[in-house]
Amino acid sequence: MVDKAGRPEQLPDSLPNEATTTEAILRVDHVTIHFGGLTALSGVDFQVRRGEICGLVGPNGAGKTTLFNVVCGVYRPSAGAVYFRGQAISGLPVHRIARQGIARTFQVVKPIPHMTCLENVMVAAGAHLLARTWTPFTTRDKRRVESRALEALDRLGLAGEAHLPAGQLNLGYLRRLELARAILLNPSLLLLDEPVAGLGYDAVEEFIALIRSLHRTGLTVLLVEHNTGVAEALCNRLLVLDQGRLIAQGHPDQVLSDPVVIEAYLGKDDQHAPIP
Amino acid sequence: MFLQQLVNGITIGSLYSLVALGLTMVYGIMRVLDIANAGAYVLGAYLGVWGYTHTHSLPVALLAGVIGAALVGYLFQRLIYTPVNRPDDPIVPLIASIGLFIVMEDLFRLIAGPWTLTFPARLPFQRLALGGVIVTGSQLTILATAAVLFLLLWLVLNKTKIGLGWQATAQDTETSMAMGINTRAVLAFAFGMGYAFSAIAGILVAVHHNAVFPTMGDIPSYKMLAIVVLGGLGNPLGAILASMLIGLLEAFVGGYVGSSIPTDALAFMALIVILLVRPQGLFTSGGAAK
Amino acid sequence: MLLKKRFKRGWQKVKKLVLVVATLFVMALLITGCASKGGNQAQTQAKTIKIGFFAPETGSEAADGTSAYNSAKLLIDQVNSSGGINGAQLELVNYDDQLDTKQAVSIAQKLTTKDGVVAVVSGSYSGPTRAAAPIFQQAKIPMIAGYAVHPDIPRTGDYIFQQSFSGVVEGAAAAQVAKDKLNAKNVAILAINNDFGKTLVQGFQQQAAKLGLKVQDPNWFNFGDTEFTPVLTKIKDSGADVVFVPAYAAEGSQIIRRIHDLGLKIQPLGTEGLDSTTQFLEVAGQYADGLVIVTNLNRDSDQQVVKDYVKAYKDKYGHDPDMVGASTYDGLYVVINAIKKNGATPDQIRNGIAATKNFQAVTGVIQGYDAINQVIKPVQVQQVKNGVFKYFAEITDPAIITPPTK
Amino acid sequence: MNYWMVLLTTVGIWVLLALSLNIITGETGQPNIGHAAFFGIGAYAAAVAGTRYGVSFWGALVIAMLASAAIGGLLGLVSIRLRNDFLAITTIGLNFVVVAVFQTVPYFGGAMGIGGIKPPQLGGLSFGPLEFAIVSWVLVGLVVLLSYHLQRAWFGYALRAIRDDEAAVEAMGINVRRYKVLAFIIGAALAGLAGCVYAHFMTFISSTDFSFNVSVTILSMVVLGGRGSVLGVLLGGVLLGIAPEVFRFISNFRLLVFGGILVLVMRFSPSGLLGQGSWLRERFARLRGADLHGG
Repeated sequence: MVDKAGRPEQLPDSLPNEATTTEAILRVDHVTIHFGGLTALSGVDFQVRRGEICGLVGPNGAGKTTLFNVVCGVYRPSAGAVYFRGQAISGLPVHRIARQGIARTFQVVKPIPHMTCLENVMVAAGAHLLARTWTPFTTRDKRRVESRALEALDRLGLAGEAHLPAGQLNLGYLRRLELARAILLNPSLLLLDEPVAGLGYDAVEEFIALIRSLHRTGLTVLLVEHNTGVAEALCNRLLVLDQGRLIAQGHPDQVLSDPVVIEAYLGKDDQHAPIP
Repeated sequence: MFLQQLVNGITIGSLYSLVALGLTMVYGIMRVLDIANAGAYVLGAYLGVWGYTHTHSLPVALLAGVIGAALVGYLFQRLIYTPVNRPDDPIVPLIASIGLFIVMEDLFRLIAGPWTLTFPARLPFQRLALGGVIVTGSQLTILATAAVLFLLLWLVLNKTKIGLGWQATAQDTETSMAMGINTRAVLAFAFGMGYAFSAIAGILVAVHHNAVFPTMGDIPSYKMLAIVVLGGLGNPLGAILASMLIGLLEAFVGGYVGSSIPTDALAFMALIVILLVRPQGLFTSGGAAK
Repeated sequence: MLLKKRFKRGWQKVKKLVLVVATLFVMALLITGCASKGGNQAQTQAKTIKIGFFAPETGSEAADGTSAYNSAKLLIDQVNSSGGINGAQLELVNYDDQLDTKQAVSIAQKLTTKDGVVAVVSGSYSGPTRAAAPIFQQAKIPMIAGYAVHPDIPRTGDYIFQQSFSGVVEGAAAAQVAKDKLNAKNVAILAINNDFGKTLVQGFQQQAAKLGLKVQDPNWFNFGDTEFTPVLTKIKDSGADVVFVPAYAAEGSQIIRRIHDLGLKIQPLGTEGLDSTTQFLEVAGQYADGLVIVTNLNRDSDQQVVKDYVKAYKDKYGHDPDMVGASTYDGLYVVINAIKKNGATPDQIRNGIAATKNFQAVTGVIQGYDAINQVIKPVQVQQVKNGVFKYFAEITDPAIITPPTK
Repeated sequence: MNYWMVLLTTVGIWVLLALSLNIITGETGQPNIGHAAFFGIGAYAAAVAGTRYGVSFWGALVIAMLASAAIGGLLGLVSIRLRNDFLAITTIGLNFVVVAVFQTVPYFGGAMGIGGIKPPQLGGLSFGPLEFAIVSWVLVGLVVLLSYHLQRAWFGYALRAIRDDEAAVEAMGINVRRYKVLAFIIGAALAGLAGCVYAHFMTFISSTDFSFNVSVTILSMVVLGGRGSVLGVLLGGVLLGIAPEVFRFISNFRLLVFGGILVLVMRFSPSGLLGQGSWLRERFARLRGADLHGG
């Protein structure tokens, strides 16, 4: 498929033209969330710079997924705001945030089971290309959408499964399908919610390699992971959350040896035990 | 006049609440809007009339209605609703319940004939006239029975094992199963009790109107849906309060405005207005809305 | 575990089997359905006169539909057992319209094109009757409406007759009764909000205006309503001495019971809608005593035809007939009389019915039919005395019983 | 001859209604058990336009579609705020309210209904049963083509995805609300079309023609035929459309059989005759070798 200027139209291989400045692509500013009496997040403050792979870690129930959902727009913060490329997005509906270039995957995989992998991805491809109301009615643009979708599947090594109903894929493939759907939004920020949960050892390795290859194309990644080992292997910066508060952030080695973090993970009176 | 309408409203509300509770018992457990529950309302009336003609005693008639309806409720649950129930596809059980309701109604016509049967039961209470306000024998019976049944339901739900099992399963089916609650027994209890409540309401209405006919369940079957949703699906207290609200609304609109708006349209108008303001119904019962 | 699995697989097979059987069953129905329709075409038509009939025999108004069908069947059997009409047996081609206008249209088409009937009697409500009438008019086959009162029915055309008087006539008669017989001073109205109720109230208001009778604004209720304490409490405070209640038996019986419950000292005045022993009198019970209704069936009549009908119906069906049955019976009775006098072709029957003069039927003496085929007959007035309808009066004043023809 | 034409027209109108509901409930999965309200709005809009303002059948077609599309859009907006059960009841509520409005408001003829609707004219030829049968089945053909086109277009994929998992679709950057409202508008407009044809075919309408059990019949056609499958819904419409005629010879048990079929189909094959994953559909798929998605 050739776009108007004659260049083959495909996914952005080169880094986006703005220089990799230290300018924050995502800023979470004093976000607080109450569910009835429970304070899930209180005054969380952090930034994610362009080109980083940032890991959001913490014991179960620390509020990682809640924070993740605030960024995606599923929850509106009770106080504070979320800025993406300098604009406040915390009030926007989910699809507007996605359209701005924030793509997400789900902790519990959400394929469209009876549709084939190609169709699953086509739905995402169409959303981006056919934003205007009337074009979705025509079948004329469908070929363009189909080719973009095939590209994405191929990119994630799912070309072979294109015509299989998504319901028949195993977890590893399904996670990749979600990644394929995500990259079709031409995102500049990729949010991954426990992407390797439930995967076998080699599948985890494969997945980490995939994330790295996507990162090389200039994607900034924010990763939620309670398994600190994976986070350490993948991320160049970690944010540690405990009981809704950000208790530490920085380079993985420095953060994971910080006594406050260990205490959060293992509880009070234990002596220094290496974190699994 | 105001007091008289108040009494009228509460009586109407009490009748509605019995059927609404029947629906809530079923919905609370299975998230199924059981239109066939109104079939139990008519079944109760027919069994009641049958029981009464043979024994001339209202308690026996009530018993016949309750046992018969509870049994039918259990059978429906085992044979139709459990296998058909798909949480992700709520239309399937709904259509099944509509089909069941049509079948029941036509069976009553075929068995008992299309004509109206009379239910000339003598009522325990006689007419009361307190200062211009008249409370008829049947109104008193309805109010008394409703009060007793509310108490009974409260006791069962809060004080018995199966009642607590119902409440737990209503909140979260998987967790209650995990904690060893025998959900099959709770399901049977919910349907049995639900259908029995509707049967009692059916008998009370049959006595109040001295009439039992195959299509007497038409209006209640859909009006109750509005009431149950208004009260917050699956919430017994909500169902009672919503029933009273609609009963009073009908009494005062009927009494003062003399409107010709059909009462079930009235109930639905109230529902739509409230749902737009509070999508989860008046008395919330958890995240039913987005 | 193995057993369960085999059972599971077995169950899958059973499921498939049931579905296949269900689909084939439906297909089979389709074929037999068509065949059976074609089948009755082949019967020899030499000796039978076919009369079409439709009524709501299932669905919400099954009671009235069955009552209408029972009366029609009763008359057909009576005529056939006494040798038919100069040798020709009668056949009642009956259809159930489930009170659905869409089905009434296809029934009318079938009666006119496939079944070859010479006349049709409608035992249904105004809705289906109005939908079917134009088709019979176009096919030039006379249709007589048993008890439907909508004024548009006779106005469809000259082949369409109305056997029970129009709502306007009945309403006017009721106003006359209220003024003369009940010397009402302040009349409240509690009427059903459909074509039946609207036409009756219209007639009542027009006549009351002529008589200078004070009538309050009407209170409307709806089909299927059962709670009347609110509106009756309002009427109680309005100081009305008579309440005009155009309603059907189901709602009417509840109104009468609540009037008693609320201790409302008021004279209820009903219409033909309440003229049914099983559906109204038994349900209303002793509360109905004193109720006066305008109707077209005089159960006290000393006329032999009325006595025979009531006795024959009770013997055959075990309960008393009601006004719906009597009116439908008369509709057929007029058609049969027209066939006897005038012959069995549609046109002969149409002219025969139109020419009917002073014909003693179950619902009184049919004086004749006006320019647009509306029946002209006196309005009977009955009163309930200890659980039975008794003769109360008869309105024969032409000014009232001649229906408007605008 | 006329009898078959009348039957064809009636079944045609039922199929139009089933196909229109399929877009709302079959494709997008939004439960709508009050579809007769749009059928009624279309019929009354056409009747009022015809009798009061002398609008021809062809003009009334457009008016009917616009009127029911507008209310459809409103209900679509409401559907965004409500989940399954609440939405199902609200659609039932809409049906009762619309019927009550037609029955009480004098402008709509109140309880007497609206009579005297002139049959359509086309070049001096006044429509009879034959012309109505042709018009209704031409419309059915058009709607079938439209449905297939929508299914093939990207719009169809989006709707089917929304039916299965709104959260996933929203995360892909699709404005789920807009597509739900669009589905309601299209479905309602087509039902209004059927309403206009019905009003002119019957020449008189009353509020009871659009009562709740009409909605139940339409929904049963869609569910029996197979939600989301155009061919299945068409088949469901035809089967249940002619059922009253076919089952006439067991007239006393018709309702029993109708209710029984609903229960049996829901019990043994909830995806209907040709719906997603139904037994018959897999046979077809295996026979034709191609995977029958969408169609």
